[in-house]
Amino acid sequence: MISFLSGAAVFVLLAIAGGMLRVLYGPAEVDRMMASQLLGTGGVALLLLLAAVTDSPSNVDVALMLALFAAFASIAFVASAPRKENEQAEPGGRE
Amino acid sequence: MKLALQILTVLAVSGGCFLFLAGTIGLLRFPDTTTRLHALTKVDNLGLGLIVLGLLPTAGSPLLALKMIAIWLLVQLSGATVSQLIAQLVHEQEPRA
Amino acid sequence: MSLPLALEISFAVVLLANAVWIVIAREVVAAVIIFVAYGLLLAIVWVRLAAPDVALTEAAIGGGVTGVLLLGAAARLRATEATAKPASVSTRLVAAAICVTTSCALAYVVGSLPDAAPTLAPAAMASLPETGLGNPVAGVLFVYRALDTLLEKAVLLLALVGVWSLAPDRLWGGTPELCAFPRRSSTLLLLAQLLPPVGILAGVYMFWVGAKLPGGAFQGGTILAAMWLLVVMTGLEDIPPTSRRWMRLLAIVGPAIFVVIGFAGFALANAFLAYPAGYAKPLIIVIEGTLTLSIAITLGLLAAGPPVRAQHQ
Amino acid sequence: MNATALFGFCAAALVGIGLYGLITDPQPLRKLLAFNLLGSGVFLLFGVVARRGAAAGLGGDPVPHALVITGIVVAFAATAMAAALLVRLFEETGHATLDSDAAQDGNTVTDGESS
Repeated sequence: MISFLSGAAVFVLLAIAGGMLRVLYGPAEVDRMMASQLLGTGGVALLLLLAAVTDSPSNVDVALMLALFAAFASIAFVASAPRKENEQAEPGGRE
Repeated sequence: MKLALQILTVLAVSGGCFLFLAGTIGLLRFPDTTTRLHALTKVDNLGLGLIVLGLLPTAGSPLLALKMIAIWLLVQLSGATVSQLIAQLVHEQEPRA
Repeated sequence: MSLPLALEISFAVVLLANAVWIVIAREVVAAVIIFVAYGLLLAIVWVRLAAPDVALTEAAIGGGVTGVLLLGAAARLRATEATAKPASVSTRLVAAAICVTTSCALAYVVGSLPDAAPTLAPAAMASLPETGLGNPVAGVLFVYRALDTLLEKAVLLLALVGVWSLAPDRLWGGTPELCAFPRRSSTLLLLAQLLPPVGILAGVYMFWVGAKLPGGAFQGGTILAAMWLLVVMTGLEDIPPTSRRWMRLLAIVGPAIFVVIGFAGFALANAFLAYPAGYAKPLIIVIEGTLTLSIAITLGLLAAGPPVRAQHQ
Repeated sequence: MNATALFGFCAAALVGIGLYGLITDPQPLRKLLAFNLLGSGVFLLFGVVARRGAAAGLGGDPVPHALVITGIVVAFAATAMAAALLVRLFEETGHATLDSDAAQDGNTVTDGESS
């Protein structure tokens, strides 16, 4: 069972590495951010698998952290993305 | 009983891995952003869900199992909404819109 | 080749590819996004190095809050991207030579580390039982090297004062602004209402579990800061003006209590930052609890930057 | 070669890559990113030393771990400070560059467009 799970971990890591190519090549910023969202999910899966393989429950906490902050970074990206001119109804108030 | 659980683990984790592979291939091979997003959401929901399901029998304590389910629910929630947001952003940035 | 080693090698390759791309990516925003992915990946590497405490911190700060900070800065500086002149070929060559030399020297040092590795682990563990803590890293942070932790808090506060001082005089005490144009959408709003309760629970859990297992004030505080920033980013709530007294008090309450308990150590245990026997754990929990709040507010304000709007009366 | 040594070499390479970016990238924000990269390489070196010093039933030496946690937080504070400085420079001069020619222009021509 341990070797099966560590095989699965390597597999998920390779999937992450593949998704990483999308982060690196883009082309659009949205594509990169999306792929790093996948990286977050893959990282969570990988950490859960590793937690089972190495029997270290604290990995599950790291997975929780990763899930929380991968989402947080994506939200920050969407929130700070530039908008179309006509939608900038509210100026930032910078005198 | 133990064997059944082990079979469940193997099947579910394999299924999850397959979805991760499918998601990655989709992310790499699909032609535009929204279809790639489509590939991604499958991984978020089902891929991680299956892996969590498969790992539940290996969790030592019920508390740990609950925590893993909570993480999956968290990823569900954030993944679904973030995909929605990204789709909105793509829609907005399209030249014709 | 064993499976775990294949795992480590793939990690190293992906990590290095990411680092190279951060340096060569054409646009700044792209580089920042890759940096976020790099931070998440680095957290997993820390797990592989058996340092879950560091992994938690790296995921929270490297993957999360630094990303928000730099994305905000990149959005503001977008206009200047084209004006920068790339370095000349000769500069690049010299730089490459310097960097290769540095890397090789470091690699040589890594390769020739002594076999009986020096370690302070037994010394750190020796003082652990009498404090009642179960997490050795928390033991180091709050007992063995408590002074470092205290000084680091001072650095955080100084950095906050420094960031605030960068505002023009008339804006002192005004309101910082995280995003130039906050996006109002119902989905974002839903997330901003659903995620913070979960996050706050996770933050409190991280602080509470830190005495026994990996976690602690830094990690918990960073989650709380992130949840606050999330609410601000979605326009649900504004950052209060930096002149608000409660906010400034909250930022200094943790370090202040740390200092007070430190000085009390002179009277009760004959040394600065020494805890009287039997009271170590409760005192450390008081320090960590208040520090969590102070760290949360300080990190949030650091990410928000200097005030950009004058204070409304 | 074991995994710890592998990450050690990885850390050495990260320091080199970060240093290269810090020297050659023309945009200050990119320099900041490269600086963070360099820092993470140094932290990783600490992690390798800590892992080698595994003793007393722990997976690694907790003292370098605590130092790295402190370091990550301080690096964040420094990054925040630098980013705020850059944004302010941009607001004052209209360009954010450390190029000495452009900087001189910025001193003499206040609303200046650099050459």
